[in-house]
Amino acid sequence: MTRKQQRTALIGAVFTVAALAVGLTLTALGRSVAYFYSPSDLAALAAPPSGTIRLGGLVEPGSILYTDDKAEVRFVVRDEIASTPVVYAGILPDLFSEGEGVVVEGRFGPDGRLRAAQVLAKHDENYMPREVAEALKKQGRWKEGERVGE
Amino acid sequence: MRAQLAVIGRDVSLAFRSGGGALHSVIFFALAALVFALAIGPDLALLSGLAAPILWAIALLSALVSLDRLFQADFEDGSLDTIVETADFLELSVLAKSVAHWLSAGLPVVLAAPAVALLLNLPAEGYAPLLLSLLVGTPALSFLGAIGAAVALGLRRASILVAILSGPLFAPALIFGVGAARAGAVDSPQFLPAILLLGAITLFGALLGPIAGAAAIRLNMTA
Amino acid sequence: MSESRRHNLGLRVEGLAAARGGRVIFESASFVLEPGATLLLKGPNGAGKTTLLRTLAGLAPAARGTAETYLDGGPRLRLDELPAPRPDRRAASIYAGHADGVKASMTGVEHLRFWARLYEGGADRIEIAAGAFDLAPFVHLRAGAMSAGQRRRLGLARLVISGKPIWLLDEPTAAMDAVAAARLAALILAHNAEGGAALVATHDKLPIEAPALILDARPPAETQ
Amino acid sequence: MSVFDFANPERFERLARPIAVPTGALAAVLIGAGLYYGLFNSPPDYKQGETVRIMYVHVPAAWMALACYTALAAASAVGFIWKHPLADVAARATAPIGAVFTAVAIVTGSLWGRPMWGTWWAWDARLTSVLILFFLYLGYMAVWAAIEDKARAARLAAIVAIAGFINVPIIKFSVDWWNSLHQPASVFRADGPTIDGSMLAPLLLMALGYTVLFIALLLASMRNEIAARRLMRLEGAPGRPVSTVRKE
Repeated sequence: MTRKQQRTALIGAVFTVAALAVGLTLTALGRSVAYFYSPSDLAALAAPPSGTIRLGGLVEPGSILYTDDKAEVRFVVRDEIASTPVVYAGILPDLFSEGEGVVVEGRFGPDGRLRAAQVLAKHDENYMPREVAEALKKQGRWKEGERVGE
Repeated sequence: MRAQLAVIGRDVSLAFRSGGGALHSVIFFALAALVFALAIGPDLALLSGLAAPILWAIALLSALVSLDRLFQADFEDGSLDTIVETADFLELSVLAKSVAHWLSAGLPVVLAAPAVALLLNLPAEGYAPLLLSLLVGTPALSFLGAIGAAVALGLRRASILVAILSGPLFAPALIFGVGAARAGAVDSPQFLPAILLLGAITLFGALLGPIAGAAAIRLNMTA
Repeated sequence: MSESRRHNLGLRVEGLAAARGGRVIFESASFVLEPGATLLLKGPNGAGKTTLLRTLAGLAPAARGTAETYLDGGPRLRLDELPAPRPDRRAASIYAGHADGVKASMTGVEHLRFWARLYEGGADRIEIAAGAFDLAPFVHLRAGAMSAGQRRRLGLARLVISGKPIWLLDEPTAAMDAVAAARLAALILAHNAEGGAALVATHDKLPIEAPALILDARPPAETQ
Repeated sequence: MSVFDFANPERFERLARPIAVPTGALAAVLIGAGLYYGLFNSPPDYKQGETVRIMYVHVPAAWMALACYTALAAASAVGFIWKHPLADVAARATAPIGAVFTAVAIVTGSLWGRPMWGTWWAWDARLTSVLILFFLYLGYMAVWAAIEDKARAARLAAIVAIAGFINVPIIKFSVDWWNSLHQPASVFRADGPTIDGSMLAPLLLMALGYTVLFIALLLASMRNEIAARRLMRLEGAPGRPVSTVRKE
């Protein structure tokens, strides 16, 4: 082979490898699911995963229950399809409330409840003054939790 | 291509004889596992849950500790001149050096991984996905590590610079490697996409590493 | 063009300048290294002998100027049309520097075989190389067990194995005794007889009569 | 060509000197105004309350962190391909500024995360990729620091910057895989900003202030570097060759 042919072959090889890498990426993306579990992901599994997992979703309104001594809190994280019960002993972040997004890290107890080691509040990308939020609510244009937990 | 195969043959043969790097990589790998196990303490359940990530992290570290010698040894004894002047495309020779590095530092670690995994109490169902992820992902470390090794060529404090430069580039392989190893252990649907992406990273590294590495070596060959 | 000649490639250098660390080492170097000729490269330490040799070998970049190989009496061909390995500078020349280019844990034989594969198709020349440098007494030792002079002879054996027409040698006689230096001189002359060219940086230890290329260091007063 | 061609840097100096001080002053005014509106004269968020004010420092710093790395890689590419000395100087000067913006984004983000998310730090996609970006800056600066010969350092650092830049989307993508605690973009999005005008105005004011500050710092740093190199040139006289070549 002349040098010119060698160079052409090499460039061809580079493009083939690059195309292969892109192909693998696209195939993987076609199959990928979000890397933390949603309640419906968990419901689809045969058995709850054994190690520490992350669960993301919305706090189901009306599900927050404190134990009498306030040492523990129980709540349910849900999405459109399924829900997962969570128990947590610790300080909750300011933004934690009913209908809001949360990310919970922990492992499943024998009772099928996720025992959270950490509860993180996920806040949405909407920023506005209080008056604007109230005005929107009044006008019925309020989109509670719509983008949260996507 | 024959020149590149000759380089691979020489490097691998050098690594597996006494005083070569292959054994050192495996010893370092086992020692690093010991350090993690001692630091975590006697909680076997905790260790078992962390086994796959620890194995990936120490595989990455053992690749890193041998990377600073990748071109440095040849640079010091003058054989890098010989390799450069016989290379029609220096990129191919850098690729060959990376392949040799993986065969002599990466592959032995992958082969030692099951034994070390035993010490870390990896659950039985975790072995196959862990080994597959190491096999697919560790070549990316040798490819991308060639960039730092080539840039730091000839410097006195080369090893620390190689680590600083390689760390960020290794992050994706580590993330998907651990992801695949963990997902495979619980039969999660995440396994396949993670391992495919890991393969994509290795292929991408096989392009970027030699191109950037060869550019850096050309600059550093100036006496 | 004589039939007996293996090589007929020369090196034409025009207006070559090289810089290192932001300092110009030399500039406007112009000379021709003809096929079958030897040029000695002389000058004090730091004058840039190594820089010149490495620049010619294609191992270091030139700041300005050109260094081209030419075919003696042959047609001028475009480089990218020639079969590989291409006869441009790097493919046509072999550089042997201060370091021997040998690995302490490899034996002499392993080195010769490695170079034969590296330089593609030089396997038949292993015997010739071993004879030329009288490697037989120590060729089965690891390089780490050889003396400095033996390692140097082993390292230079790749000149013969490579079959390259242009030899660029940087202090090849370092660590050599008088016998070995005489052997090397004879080998260079034999290379010349085959049409090969050599540019040799040396401090008069090489018993060879040849024209010299001188690198003069400027006196300090003149550098400002 | 490894010897610096000083024609361009001299023209740069003539252009940069008169605008250096005004740019610095403009940056101070813009950032001062942005901080005043952001911290004292804008409404608290309906949900986050007063804590939202960290946004005015944090978000533009994060933008600058990315913008500076893009500028760094672009200048490196110009310096590497066309061997333009001014591009090398610009790339080198950009790195520490970008690193500081990145550090500001990380620290203020951490301060914001504590009350809002309930943690100082989470190994979440956005946070991790910005931290890696910070290490890319440090690696780039380490190459400059480690290599004595500045012409070679420029080219090697450029290789590091470009390789890092090609990797940035991959790093970003890989950490996205972890899924994000961090909220999605509020300003740069297809369906328009999801941030109220009364908060967007000070945010953009701060962003403009940071950009002008970047330019002011860049000019100052580049002028310093060029002056230092000119001094070195006077001392070392690299323009004259060490040796002459003659044939006997």
